[in-house]
Amino acid sequence: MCIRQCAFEGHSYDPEKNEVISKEDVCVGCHRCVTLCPTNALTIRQTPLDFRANANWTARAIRDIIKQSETGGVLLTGMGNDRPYPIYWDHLLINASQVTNPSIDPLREPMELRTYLGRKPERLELDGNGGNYRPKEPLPPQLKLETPILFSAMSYGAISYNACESLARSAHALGIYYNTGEGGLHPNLYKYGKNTIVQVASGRFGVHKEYLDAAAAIEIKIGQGAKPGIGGHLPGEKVVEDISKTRMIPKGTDALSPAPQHDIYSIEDLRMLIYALKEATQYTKPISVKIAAVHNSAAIASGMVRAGADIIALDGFRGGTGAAPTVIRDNVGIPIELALASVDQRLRDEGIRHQASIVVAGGFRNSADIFKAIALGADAVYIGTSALIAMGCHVCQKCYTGNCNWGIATQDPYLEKRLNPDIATERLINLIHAWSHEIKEMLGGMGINAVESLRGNRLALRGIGLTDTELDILKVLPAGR
Amino acid sequence: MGIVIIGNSASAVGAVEAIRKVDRSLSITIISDEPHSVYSRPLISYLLSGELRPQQIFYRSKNFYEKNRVRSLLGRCAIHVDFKKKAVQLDNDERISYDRLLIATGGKPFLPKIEGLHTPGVYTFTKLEDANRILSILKEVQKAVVIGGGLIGLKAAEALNKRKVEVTVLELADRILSLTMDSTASSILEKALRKEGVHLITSNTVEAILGNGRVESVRLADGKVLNGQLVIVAIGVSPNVEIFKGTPLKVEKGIVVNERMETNIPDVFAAGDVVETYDKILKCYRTIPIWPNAYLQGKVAGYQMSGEEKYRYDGGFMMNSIQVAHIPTISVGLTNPPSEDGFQVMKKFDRGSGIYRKIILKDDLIVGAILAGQIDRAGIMTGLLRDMVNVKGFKKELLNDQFGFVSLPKSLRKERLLNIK
Amino acid sequence: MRPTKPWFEKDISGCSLTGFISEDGKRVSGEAIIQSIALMNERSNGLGGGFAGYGIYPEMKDLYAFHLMFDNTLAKEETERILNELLFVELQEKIPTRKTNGIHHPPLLMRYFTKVDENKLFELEISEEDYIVETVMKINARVKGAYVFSSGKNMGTFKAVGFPDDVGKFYRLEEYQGCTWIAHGRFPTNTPGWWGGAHPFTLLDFAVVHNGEISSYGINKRYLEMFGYECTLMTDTEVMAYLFDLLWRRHRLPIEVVCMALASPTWTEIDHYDGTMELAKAVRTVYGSALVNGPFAILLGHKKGLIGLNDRIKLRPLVAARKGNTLYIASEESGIREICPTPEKLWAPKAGEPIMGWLKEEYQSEFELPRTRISDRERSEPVYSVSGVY
Amino acid sequence: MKRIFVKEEVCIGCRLCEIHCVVEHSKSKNIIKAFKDENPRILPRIFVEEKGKVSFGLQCRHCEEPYCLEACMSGALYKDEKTGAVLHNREQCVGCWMCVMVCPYGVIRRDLNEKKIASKCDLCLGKEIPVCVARCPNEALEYREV
Repeated sequence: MCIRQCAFEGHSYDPEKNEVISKEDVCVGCHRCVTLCPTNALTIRQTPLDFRANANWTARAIRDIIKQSETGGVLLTGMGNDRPYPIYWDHLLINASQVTNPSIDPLREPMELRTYLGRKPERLELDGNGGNYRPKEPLPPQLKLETPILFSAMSYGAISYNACESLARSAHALGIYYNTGEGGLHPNLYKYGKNTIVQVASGRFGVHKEYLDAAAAIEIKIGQGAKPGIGGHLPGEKVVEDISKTRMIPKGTDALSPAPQHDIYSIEDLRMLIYALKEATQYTKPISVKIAAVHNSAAIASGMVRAGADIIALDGFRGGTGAAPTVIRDNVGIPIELALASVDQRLRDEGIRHQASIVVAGGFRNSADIFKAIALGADAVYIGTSALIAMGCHVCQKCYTGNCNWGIATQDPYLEKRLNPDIATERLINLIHAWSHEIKEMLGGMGINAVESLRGNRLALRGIGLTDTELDILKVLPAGR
Repeated sequence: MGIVIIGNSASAVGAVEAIRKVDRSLSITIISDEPHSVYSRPLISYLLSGELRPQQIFYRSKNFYEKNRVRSLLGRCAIHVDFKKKAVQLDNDERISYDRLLIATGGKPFLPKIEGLHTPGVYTFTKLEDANRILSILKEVQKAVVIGGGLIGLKAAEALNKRKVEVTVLELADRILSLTMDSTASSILEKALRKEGVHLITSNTVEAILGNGRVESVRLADGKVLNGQLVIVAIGVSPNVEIFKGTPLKVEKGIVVNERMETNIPDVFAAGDVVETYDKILKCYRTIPIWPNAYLQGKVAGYQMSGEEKYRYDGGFMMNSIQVAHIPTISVGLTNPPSEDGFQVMKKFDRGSGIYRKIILKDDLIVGAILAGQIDRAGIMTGLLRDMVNVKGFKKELLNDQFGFVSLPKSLRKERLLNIK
Repeated sequence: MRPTKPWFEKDISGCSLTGFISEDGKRVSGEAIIQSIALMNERSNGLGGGFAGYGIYPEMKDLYAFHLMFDNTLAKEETERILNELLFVELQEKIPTRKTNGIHHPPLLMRYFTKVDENKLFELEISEEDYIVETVMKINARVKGAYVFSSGKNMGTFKAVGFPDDVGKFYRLEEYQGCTWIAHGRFPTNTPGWWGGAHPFTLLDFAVVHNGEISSYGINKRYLEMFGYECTLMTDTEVMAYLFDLLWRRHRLPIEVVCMALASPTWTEIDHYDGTMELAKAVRTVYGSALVNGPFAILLGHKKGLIGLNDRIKLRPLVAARKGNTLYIASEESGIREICPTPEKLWAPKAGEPIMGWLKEEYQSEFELPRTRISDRERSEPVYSVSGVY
Repeated sequence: MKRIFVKEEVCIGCRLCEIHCVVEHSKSKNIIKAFKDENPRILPRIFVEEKGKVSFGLQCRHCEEPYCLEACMSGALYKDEKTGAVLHNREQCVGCWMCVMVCPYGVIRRDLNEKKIASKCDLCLGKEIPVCVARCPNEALEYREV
């Protein structure tokens, strides 16, 4: 059992001794064998063997050097930044009403999470009079979300077809959206177009008219939180028949996404691409622009809005990836909490906050994180890693090997089968239902019955264990005040 | 409305069970010259060997007749059928009239012209009595001779061997099971049987049975003499159609029936070893005296007689499963194709394990197969043959020991697995 | 006098409100409103009371009447410098008051009747109202110890720390004649009452009295700040006044559309009536940040009339009544019956459904305004009808 | 009646169905004992066919008109009136392998440990859901009406 299940060949049978032996050095700790062992005979522990304690020369630092001195190569990794940087969500506390303002029971009273993403006019102009007013002109295209959560960009190629199908089906069932990433859109998934955000990235894989038309919205990918300023690289062995078709590249060739979009070297260029895409789709779809959260995100965001972006997607440095150089993932970019706070404030200072919705991404772990993000000013939240975990991922961070034992980050037909789309879809739906319900409970607790009254309502938050500077950036009061 | 069945074995049972699926009220009468309620003839060899307790012979529930509301006339022999008056004449002058009649009289052992054939101690081996009689004298038997190296002969021989009787099997042909097996398979079994202590003599036969008042020995064609206190004659069976000689009932080698199992006479049906039917593989009409066909034909006749017309019998083919000397062998369809073109034969024989696979193809259809030693999943082969499935795509897989549905193309696999028979 | 707190603290209040309007424009003295609010003293705790009257300065009706309170003469001088610099001050005087038990250490209370210099507007290319708003914001935000608590034409706000009836006495309201009156008795629980903290809150001719708590204050405030409003008064109620000013005056939305934005119908309702609710959908989509969430009942006085509004699920009391040309709205039926014992019609408005009274001639001259809300909310039925016929 | 169907697209070839089948039909019904102590170890009545990436579990289809039942000359095979399941009486079986010869699915097998007794799926007699279906980690087996 364990032997067949481990794609890293961590277990093997020794006929002489007639027993199964395990190799700890190749074990990635994905728990596949543990979960499937019918006798619960397996457990996985950190190997006690370690280097002499040294605060500076940690085991990780030493091992990395050894590995690189052997290979001379860049260290690769998967998933999001795993270093112990401060997680600001854990330093923000949520308010609740007592006595003077009745809290609301979401099971009894209306409790509204519906959210519309897209550019909104500063003011509504009306026609008509007495009893039947109607908007002078229709609103710009909006994305309707039944709950302010979306599935982040994960490309077909980085993840398996079954994983893509599961995301699409659950987004469809939930009335939310999933994002194709830059891997193109598999023909079978066109039928979920109404719940699909298609990405146009530097590699331009699988981008064509039908692709754009099929989608509910288009996202221009400038950067990714896990690897700001770095392109993508899908190794040739992952480019199997279907993927080569979908991405429109020869089978078996590496799929390389350049670091920059070579037709975007400046904000004017971005504007041109945005309007090119709007033209191509007759202004029927909102255009999103995704950037990694970096030091001057606020200024960039303001520029993006003025360049015509209807949705700003901000990806924090804890955002996941199928493969990225470890050094980049762990050291480049800033936390989404701070980026969000400054971007939202900047757009308000400039009086253009209504011109674009803000969607944030990057390591959202639970409904509270999402709730706090909305209170800081986000319109909605992209979840990637937590969606993968719902599908079965155990965050072993070996996505880049293509040997995902859970059938998610792999194209190996043998492994891919391990992800049953029926099960994964159901689990994703469960997760979003659960989180939505928790968000409703928290809203109700604050005596609020519509999410728009939480959006940007930073009085709903109090900081704990934060410096005055951090409080000032987040524009929240310290707990107790 | 009354149905009368002459015969009490596979076909009869198949018919009764089919009729009762359709109709509880129809009256059914079974006439059998044997005094026993429903039992399974093939089991007598296991009775002889002692592997089965006597009552286990009765392979349907004790109350088979009551349960199926059947009137049984056991130990009664039908001596004549008056097709005009629609009545069966019994040996005790009783006349049983019928609305519909099923003739399932089966086969009777074929008896060669051998002098002394009627000496006490010579038996055939098809009925329960045969087994019982042999058992009754078994203690005086040290040596026995079995005439006929076919299925029945070998099972009998093996049974006796199990009873510590020294057995010699005589086969006219140059090898045993010459009808169902090919030379390779035969030699595998011969080797095994000899190892078990069974003597085999081929290309030879009995000329005379000697002994006064009692079998003492047999003289062979080549003059050799074998001692023995028991002789079993098992050189095959022929349709049991005596009583229909000189009647309007159309009989060739066996009774002629159509695919509704109707004879040439209205309301008269026939099934089992007594009929000749279409052989799907040899593409001719012949008797195929094997159990599954007998039951199936009986079932079809039963449905037809009770007005359930959709069931037909579109023909069958020879197939046999026999395990002697612990070696299971299965042979299906045409196992010794005529040498002329059009047939493709694929073989695989592993002397070490004694595992033998042989597949005979014609126009990419399986027409025959022999499996020895390793027979698991042979049924898949039979199924492909039965349904005439084109195997062009996966021919070479057929010889693979691991052959299974996984070897089939996905579409075919799904079709065969998801549509349950 | 004004607590100098660095941070906003919610004005968590029980509070009583009452108000009435004579739609025929008939002006009545302030006694009635005092009588009505006094009856509901139970709902307040003596930490604040206030009134607003409309049509009380007929002879000055074209001038903006600034009511100000000063901590000290320094603030007064500084403010007057600004006023004189930005506006023509036609008349300035102390607001007449009388010594009253229960009203302690009043600040300097002044009123200035002013008008705007067209040339300035021409230079700045902004409307007269916006200019006034900027002036008010400037004084409130910049001048320490000065606070403009009334800035409309032909109307005035009077408020203080104390029980409402004392406040009324203190300001000698019986001497004023108004066609529309609103009043408020305050019950702050965790802010020391200060004079400015009392209701009504005003901007131009908008005066709001409010019972409840605005849980969405955080976002309403940030939304308003995008349009240059500065929320300096340390209480959630002021956003109400500003939201009305922004949506009604500046965005020119019909008043019931404004109310729809502040207390929107639920998505379920909107979906259910989709098509007919296109407007509601657009309003929610565009004005989500103006949705006032949490429990509230408010009265809004304005130059054209009187509006009462409840939050979208009615978590605070509000009762309305009619007799002849007069519309009464109050926290409690008793408050109405105190001054109108036998109303022709008395009802409890539905959640989010505005009750509106209009001064006839204004009403005619202004854009067509139906009495019915565009929303699908079922019309409210009289819960009680004296004499059964009307 | 309800039957077991396989979705080969999501069968991961882990063979847990076989393991749990053995346990269910073992004397102890305890996985450790069933595999370590109980000798001879019984055969699973479901078995996973596998070739390259394709794999799927297969067991008796419980036909409406079962060939095996027609061919059985020992009366060991019978159809349960209520469930319609094709069941097998070990006592009566003599191991003539007629069933093996005719079963088009090849799902009746000789159980060499228990000499001659053919082994086949019994839908886990009376169980709400057969163990192979219940224990399949990827829901590759479903138990549903035909």
